[in-house]
Parts: sequence; structure tokens; C-alpha cells
Amino acid sequence: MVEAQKYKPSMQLSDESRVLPSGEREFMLDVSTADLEVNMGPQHPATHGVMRVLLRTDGELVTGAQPHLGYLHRCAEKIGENVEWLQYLPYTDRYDYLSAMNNNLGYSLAVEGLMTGLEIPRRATLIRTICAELNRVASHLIAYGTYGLDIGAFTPFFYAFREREWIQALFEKICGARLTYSYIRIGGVFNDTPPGWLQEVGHFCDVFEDKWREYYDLLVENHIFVKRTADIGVISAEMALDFGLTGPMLRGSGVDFDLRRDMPYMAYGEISDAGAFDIPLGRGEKGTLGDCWDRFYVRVAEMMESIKIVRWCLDAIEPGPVLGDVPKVIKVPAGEGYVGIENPRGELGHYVASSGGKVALRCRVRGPSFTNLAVLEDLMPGTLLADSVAIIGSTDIVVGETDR
Amino acid sequence: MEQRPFLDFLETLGPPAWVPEWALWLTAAGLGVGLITTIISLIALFSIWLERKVSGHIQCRYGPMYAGGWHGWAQTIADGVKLMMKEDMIPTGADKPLFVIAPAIVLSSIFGAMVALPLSYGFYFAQMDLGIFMILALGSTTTIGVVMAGWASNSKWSLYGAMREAAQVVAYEIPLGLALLVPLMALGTFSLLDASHAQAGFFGMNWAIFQNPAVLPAFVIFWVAALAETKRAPFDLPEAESELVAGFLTEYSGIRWSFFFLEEYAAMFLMSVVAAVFFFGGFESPLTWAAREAFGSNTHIVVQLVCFGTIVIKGFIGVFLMMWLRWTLPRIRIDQVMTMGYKYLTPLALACVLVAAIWEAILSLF
Amino acid sequence: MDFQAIHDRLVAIDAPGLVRAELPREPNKKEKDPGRSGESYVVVDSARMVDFLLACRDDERLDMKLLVDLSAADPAVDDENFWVLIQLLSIEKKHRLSIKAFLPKDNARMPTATAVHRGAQWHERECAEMYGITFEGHPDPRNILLPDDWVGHPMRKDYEFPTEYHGISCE
Amino acid sequence: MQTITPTQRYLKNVWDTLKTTLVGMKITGKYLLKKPITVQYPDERLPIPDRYRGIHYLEQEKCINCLACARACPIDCIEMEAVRHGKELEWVSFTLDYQKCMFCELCVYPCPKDCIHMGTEFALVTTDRSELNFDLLSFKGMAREAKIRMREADKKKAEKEAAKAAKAAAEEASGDSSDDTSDEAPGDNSGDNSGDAKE
Repeated sequence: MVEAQKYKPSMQLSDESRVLPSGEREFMLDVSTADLEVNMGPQHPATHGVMRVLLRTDGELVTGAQPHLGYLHRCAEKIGENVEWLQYLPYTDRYDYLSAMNNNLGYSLAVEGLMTGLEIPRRATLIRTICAELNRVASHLIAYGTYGLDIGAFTPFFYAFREREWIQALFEKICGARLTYSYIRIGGVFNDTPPGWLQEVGHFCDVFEDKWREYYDLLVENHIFVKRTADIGVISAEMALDFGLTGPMLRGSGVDFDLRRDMPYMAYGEISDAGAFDIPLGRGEKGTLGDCWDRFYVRVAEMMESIKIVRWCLDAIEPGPVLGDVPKVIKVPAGEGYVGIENPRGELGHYVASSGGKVALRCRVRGPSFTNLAVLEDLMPGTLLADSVAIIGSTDIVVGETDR
Repeated sequence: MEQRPFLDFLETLGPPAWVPEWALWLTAAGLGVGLITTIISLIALFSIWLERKVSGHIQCRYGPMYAGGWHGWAQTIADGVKLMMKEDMIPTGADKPLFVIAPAIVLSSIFGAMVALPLSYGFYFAQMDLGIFMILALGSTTTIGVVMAGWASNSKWSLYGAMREAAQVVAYEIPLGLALLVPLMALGTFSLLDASHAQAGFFGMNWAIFQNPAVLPAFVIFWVAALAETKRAPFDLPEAESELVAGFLTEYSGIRWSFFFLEEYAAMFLMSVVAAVFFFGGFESPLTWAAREAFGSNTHIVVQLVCFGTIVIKGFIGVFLMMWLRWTLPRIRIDQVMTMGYKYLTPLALACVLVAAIWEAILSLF
Repeated sequence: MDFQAIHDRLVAIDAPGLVRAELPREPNKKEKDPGRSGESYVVVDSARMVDFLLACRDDERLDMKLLVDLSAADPAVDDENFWVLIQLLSIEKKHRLSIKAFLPKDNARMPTATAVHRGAQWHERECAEMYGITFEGHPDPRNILLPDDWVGHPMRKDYEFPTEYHGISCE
Repeated sequence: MQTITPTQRYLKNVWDTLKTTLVGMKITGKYLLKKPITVQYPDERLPIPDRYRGIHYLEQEKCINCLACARACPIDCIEMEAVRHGKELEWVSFTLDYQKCMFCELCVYPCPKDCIHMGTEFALVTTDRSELNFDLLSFKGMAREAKIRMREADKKKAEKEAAKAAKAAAEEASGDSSDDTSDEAPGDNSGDNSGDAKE
């Protein structure tokens, strides 16, 4: 009925020879060994939260891996069926807590899709875009820093946090919170920008461009780092599609797809038509196409593209209202719809169904981390223990989102 | 010349005749041990504080600022007191005797290696003709303690760390020794004191690094190997915290854990001093030269103090360089560590030895 | 392609299991019809879902190689059916398709889509534990987010919250 | 692309390692000499922006006890109690449970009198969980007496209702058993009277 799986796992293990990542063969000794099962996590520095990966290892070689999730499950979807539309907004902050603006945006867009006749003011759209892109930069900075940490470099982490701290201070000024913003709301954004805020964002963009060069030299081009990440955890384009990977994971495999350009929402269509930003792709520069380095490179390069988008918005923004005509208690007409937006980690989808009342019928969250993590099981066997850490890091998961 | 500075010192005090000779010997030994322990502790205290400040400032932050007042100078003391007060924990499944002995072995081996370290021309614990062999041999004994600790902890992560340490140290002993051969050839001695003498020369700048073209690459190789020997980043695989939680240290806490820490910093200092002695002139510097010119002898107290200061400063420059590297570089993978040790450093070190030998042979013709 | 074109193509290739297309419609106040806002979707027979997904994936004009999401919904306590919701995406052609299948609550079984899209594996595991839908032929049918010994299917509308878990009160 | 011979790759590896290490050390060394950007927290503090979402403060005299904020709260952490004397409002309590509160600011906007705000205070440090159940009232000296009066008012109301119910029941049926509750209600001083009256 159904044809067999189309792709072969990238590495096949047999007893005679084990293939090491760099293609070197390991000598088999006349020593009988047994595989060792190790629990990486739930508390482990490299799992980026409370996630457990059950590793089966033969010495340093990982022969099997099995992710176990659910330690941070907070029933977000069930809560979505029990609270009012606007009241669910603070919960969206909390699944991918590193890019809360984007989560707010995804949920708001999904609900707005059902509310016919609701018009979003242009200023609100541009402020949303600025916030979402700044948040993407902040999130990728974390990805940059923690990946460095996974590989063993401490200092890039602090440099990344230095700029992220600035972004958070900017968000603190505009909405009063540093991490759980609840700023982008159904119908627009909540507050207009405080005076001088846009200029400060412009200043941040100027400074960030210099700092970005440092990030690049310090880690991305570092030979040790390249050797640690190139040719590791190779995801072919075919495999990426089969697993439903999205975002930098997909683009790292060389698939040219970005929702912001290809299925634009908000003002992205306009910005993309103006040619204001590019989509960085993995090119297999340092190793095989789709390896950890490519994914990491895509994230680092995307930061600069986000800065370009922010600059475009800063030029285009004009005074005006920031919140559409939304009643205090929102009632959404019956209907259902799915809206996917480009989160820093991939496609964040919100499927929202309403029966016409104050409370959702179904509020499904498609977290990119959850889907992206599924690939681990196939990626890990055949790598070294240190590589498995590099692979987990390169998926850039947020456990709050895998478990929701 | 009889080399027993502590005994000589005691005899200059003029002990009463009824004190037997063995008591004098014991007292001298006790003095030596006490002094060496104090020096190591002070070095480690300062190094830990320095590490925190260096890492802090590299990372755009301050590091400790409160304890003690000026830039948190007493932070390490406060930490040490805290570590001593901590509950002494041994995991249930651990091999208790080994678990307890391991930190002691690690620390005592580095203490032993320190014995061969001269502090100045007239002040040393033991004058050894083969001092560098002593340092290399005892310095790598720490591996036994680390493997013991990893095994005794009865934790998988600890075992990984221990195995990595064993593999790493074995791999890097070779380039370390080979790279040291180059300056040894240039200087023509195994003794640390004699090596220093051999680099006196004009203005105190006749350093080994200027004597032979192969010494500079040999130093780079030595330095990389020394980083691996001391388990410093980028070779901190035995305790790679993002991979192995804390490696062989996972189950340790309190004072036992601090022994490992003490050992790490003492080993860093030791390696830096060895590098300073064999590559960068030992006690020799323009200042030493000037002092010697002024006072005319190597054994004058001022010259000795200058020598001591020079070696300590050189040592800490090395320690600082290790820290700088640590806070810059990512960690290497275990197979790359092996590749680097066997495929890169060892052949390159051999090449350096060859070049140095040829150079020396040519020099000896004239 | 927009939704209409996709639907036309689905009809043209005689996609297995295609039942009908649902479009948004204006509310009709006279007939007390609440209307339906949001986006269009196709309704597919759940038993033939795998063939449908395969057709969508392998047809060169549809080219829906990416399964974005697979989830379910429980519309109401007294409703007879679950909804199974699938989102497909085409990377090359840059279009989406929402698929809905109705699955009777008393016999919630459908074939697994894992063989067509490996990415469906975890989504199906989540769906199975949250709604009690059995995906026949699933290679790894364990719980994924809930503990292995969890009783009940929490996302069902008639789910009763436990008062204790392993002796820990949940009140 | 020309192919690289193994020898070239070998030398390139050595060269790249040395070069990128030095580049990295240059960057980190640059920051080593710069002034840190962090601040020494308890001694110096960064300015808190006006919109900061910290611990709430309540303009008590404006509040009309309309419960709009409590309704807007996604986790029901706001509870308020007040006695109404005609137009006068006597407050008993206005508590916000900061164990639950997630500082989403949703309670601020529905307020018709614009009297609840997010403050700039953020330090929530106690040794006791119950202390996190904040009373936002600024003056609560009358609270105890107010509570007694509220009880009395409730009791009276309950009595009235019970009497009314009894009367209605008596009128409707022949008057068999519905008098039980109205007999008990006046004599009961403890507990919630309105609840008793409904029984």
C-alpha cells in the first residue's frame, strides 16, 4: 500500500566496523565490551532544560539515543480551551520563552484570522515586525551563546548575552517585561512605542553590526569550532523534509524556504519585495551540506538579516493608531484556521477553532522544537558522545516548547 | 657542593649539641614540606582569584568584588573556608577507600613534582641533575589519582572523564617530552638550575628561545601539550561540563573537590615555570643581570629575591596565558585530541628535535 | 496555488479518500447559521488518509512534501467524532493545505502516516496519548509527553482531572 | 575548486588553528582591557522603565469594587471584599496572590476607573509563602470592624431572604417542611450565613 521509506539513515552500524564521523575506521580490538546506557538529563548542562536523552554508548561512541520529553509539560493546549481568548495570551509567552514576541504574534494572527472585519493599523504591523525581528535576534543570540557553551567556549555566551540584554532592555521599555512580553495582542499591539524608543532601536542596529563581526570571528570561523561541528549530524534535504523540519534546521540543509518570504504574513511580503533581506542557507562550506555548522551558520547569518528588516521598518514607520477596534471581551466568530509563522526555531503554528464563544474550542500549538527534536533519534547513532551534545545544541530546542 | 639548603639553614642557627642529627633532618624535611605546601596554596589561591578576574573581565563583567574589599581579593579564602565547612559526602555506591585516597594522590604527586622546582639560584628544595624527569614523571602521576577518582565514584560520567584523562595524558606525554628535548639540547642540561645558568649571558637575555631556531615552534608544541597535561581548556575533556556534567569531579564535593582544584592550579603554575625555565631564561632577565652586576654574586640575598620574583612573574604570565586561551577557545573532541597528539604534535615535535640537533651540530663545528 | 486550485487538482487526480472541501461562509442570521470564518480545508476519509497524504506528496503539482502538523480536536462532549487535523506544506510550490478527518469516538482508530512522513511519528504519539486515538501500525506507540502510567486522555473534553498522582494530592 | 593534497590539508589545519586562535585571543584580549558593562547590583541599579510590570499598586479611593480586574485575570489571583454603605465603600481586603500572578498586565486595562496599576517594585522575597498573598489596600485599619458589619449585613439579608422564601413556600404549598432553615438561620452566628440560608 505504502512505499517504503525513501531515505536511508545516514549511518549504518554493523559489528565489523563502526564508522566514525570523519570517515575514519575504528580498530576493533579483541576485547569484549558491553554497551553502557547513560541518562543524559533531565538535569544535564547540554539538554537546554529538563529533557532526558537515553544514550546507549560503546565507549565514547553513541550507538543509540532516545529522547524522553514531558518534564516541562504545562498543559498549554488544555488551558487554551478553558480561558478566554485574550487571557490565553500570557500563556503563549511561556512555551517558547526565548521568543515570546513571536509566540504572541502567532497566536494573535491566528485569532485575527477568525475575526472577520478586524483591521490592524499599519503602525501596529510595523511595530510588530520590529519586535518580532528583535526577538529573533535575541533568540538567535541565545542559540549562538549556548551552542558555544555546548562546544566548550564560554566567552561567546557572555558576549551574546550582552547584546541580548540590550534587546531585553528595549522590550522592557516598550512593554514592561523582559521575557514574557504579552505585548503583541489581538488587534495590534498594546502600547505605542515610548518616545525615543525607535531611535534607540536604530542605535542598537548600528552597534550590533560591529559586534556581529566579532561573534563571527570568535566562534563561527574558529578552527576548533569548525572541526567540532562540520560533518557532524548531517541532515540531508530529503531527510529534513521527511521529518517536517522547519526554520534554520531546514535551511541549514540547503532548502530555500522561509515563511517570511514565501508565504508572507504582516508586512513581510512588502519587505521581501523591496529586497530588504535575504534568506541565508547552508551551503556545506566547511563540510557536508546540512551539518551542525551549516545550521549554526544559518542562525548567525539570520541575525544580520533581521537587523536589515528592522531598519526597513524603522524607515517606513509613521505615527498612527496601534490597536484595532477590539472589544474588551473578545468574542470570536465560529470557525477554524491554522496560521504558521516563522519563529526563530521554525514554523510556529497555531490552529485555533472557535464555536463562537468567549472560549476557544481547540487551541493547538505546533511547536517547531517538538518536531525538530524528532530527528535526534536518527541523527545520534554513530556519533561520539561529544558530537551528540553538538547535535542537540544545533537543533536549538527550547524545552518549554517541546513539552508546551 | 652538598645540596641541602634547609639543613644548612638549620645549622647556621646553631642548634645545641644534644639535638640528634636525625631530628635536624626531620625538621629540615618538615620545613621543606611546610614551605612547599604554603607556596602551592598561595599560588593556587592567587591563581583562582586571577582566573575569576581574568574570565570576568574577558566576559565584560567584574568577577568577585566584595569579599576582602579591594576587587574581592579574599574571595578564594572565603570559598576555601566554605569548602572546608561543607558536609563530607561519599556516594553510597562509591568505592570508599579509593574515593578518599584519590584526591590525596593527585595532590601529593603535584607536591612531589614541585620539589624539583628551584626558587632561586641559592634556594631550592633539592638540586637534581634530572629535575625535569622528576617533574614530568611525578606530574603525570596525577592521572592515576584521576582515574581512581573516576572509577571509585561509581558514576558513568566520572568513568568517562577518567578514561578520557588517561587517554589524553598518555597521548600528550610524548610531544611534551619531545618538545622539551629541543631546549634541553640547546642548553645541554636536564637540571633546572643549570638550565637557568646556561641562559645567563648578555643582559640576562640569552634565553633558549633565542639560541636555536627550533625552540620557538617547540615551545608552541610544549605549550599545547602542557595544556592537555593540566586538563585546561581547550583540553578540559575529563571534566567537560557540557558533555560529562563534571567528569571525574561529578561526585566530589567539599574539601576533596578543592584538592582537585588545587592540583589543577598548581599544575598550571608548574608547567608555566617549566616553560619559563627551559624556554624563557629561568631566573634570567635584564633585572637579574643588573642585580648580579651590582652585587657581584648569585647568592647575594637581593639577587636571590630578584630571581625568585622573576620566576614567579614568568610563571604567572604563563598561567595568565593559559587562562586567556581557556576563555577564548572551544573544547576539542576526544578523537581530535588523539589526532592532534599523535598526528600533529608528535611529528612536528620530532621535526623540531631534528632541526635543533642539526643546528647544534653545525654550531659545534665552529 | 490557492485553495481552489489545490482542490481542483485533488479532484483531477482522484485523490483517494477526498470527501469534500469546506470553505468559509458568511453567517446567515435568518437560518440561525453561525457561519464559518477562517480558512478553507478539505475533509478526508480517515481510513484512507495515508493514501491521500501519499497522493499529495507524490503528485508533482501538489508536491506537499512537508507534514507541518498532525493533531486532533475534541469539539464537544456530546459530539460523536474527533477531528484529526493535518497541515501540509509544499516547499517548492509554496502553498498549504489543511486536512480534516472525522474519527468516531467509540472507535478512534486510523492508519499511521509515519510511513509517508516520518515527522508524523511524534505528532501521532502526542495525539494518541492526549485523545486516545490509536494509530495502527505506528512503530513506537509509547506515551511521549505524559508518564507511561497516566490514566485517561487529558485533551478530551470529558476528561476528569485526577485528584491524586502516586499519592501526591493534585487539589 | 582545486583539490587539496593531504600535505596541504595538514599544513592548512595547523595554520588555521593557530590563526583563528590568535584572532579569538585578540577579541577576548580587547575586552579584557575594557571596562565591564555589568553593574554591581545591590549598590548600583539600572533605571527601571515607567512601563515596568512589577508589583501592583491600587488607588483605593478610586476603586469601585467592580471585579473587572478579577474577571480579566487568567489565573484568578485577585480577590476583593468590600462593604457598601450607600455610595460609601468600606474595604475589607483586596488581595493579590503573587505565588500565582504572572505579571501579564491584563488586569490593568479593563479597569473602568483606571485605579490598578503595575508598579516598579519587583523584589518579592519572603521566608513564608503566605506573605506572598499581598493585600494591596493602603489603609486597612477598619478592616476588622468592616468585616463584622459585612457579616451582619449579610445575616440580615439572609434572614430577609429566608423569610421571603418561607413566605413564598407557605403561600405556594400547604407549608410542610420549608420552615426548618428559617428557624435555624437567625440563631447561627458562625460561618457563612448566606450559604446556610440557601440550604
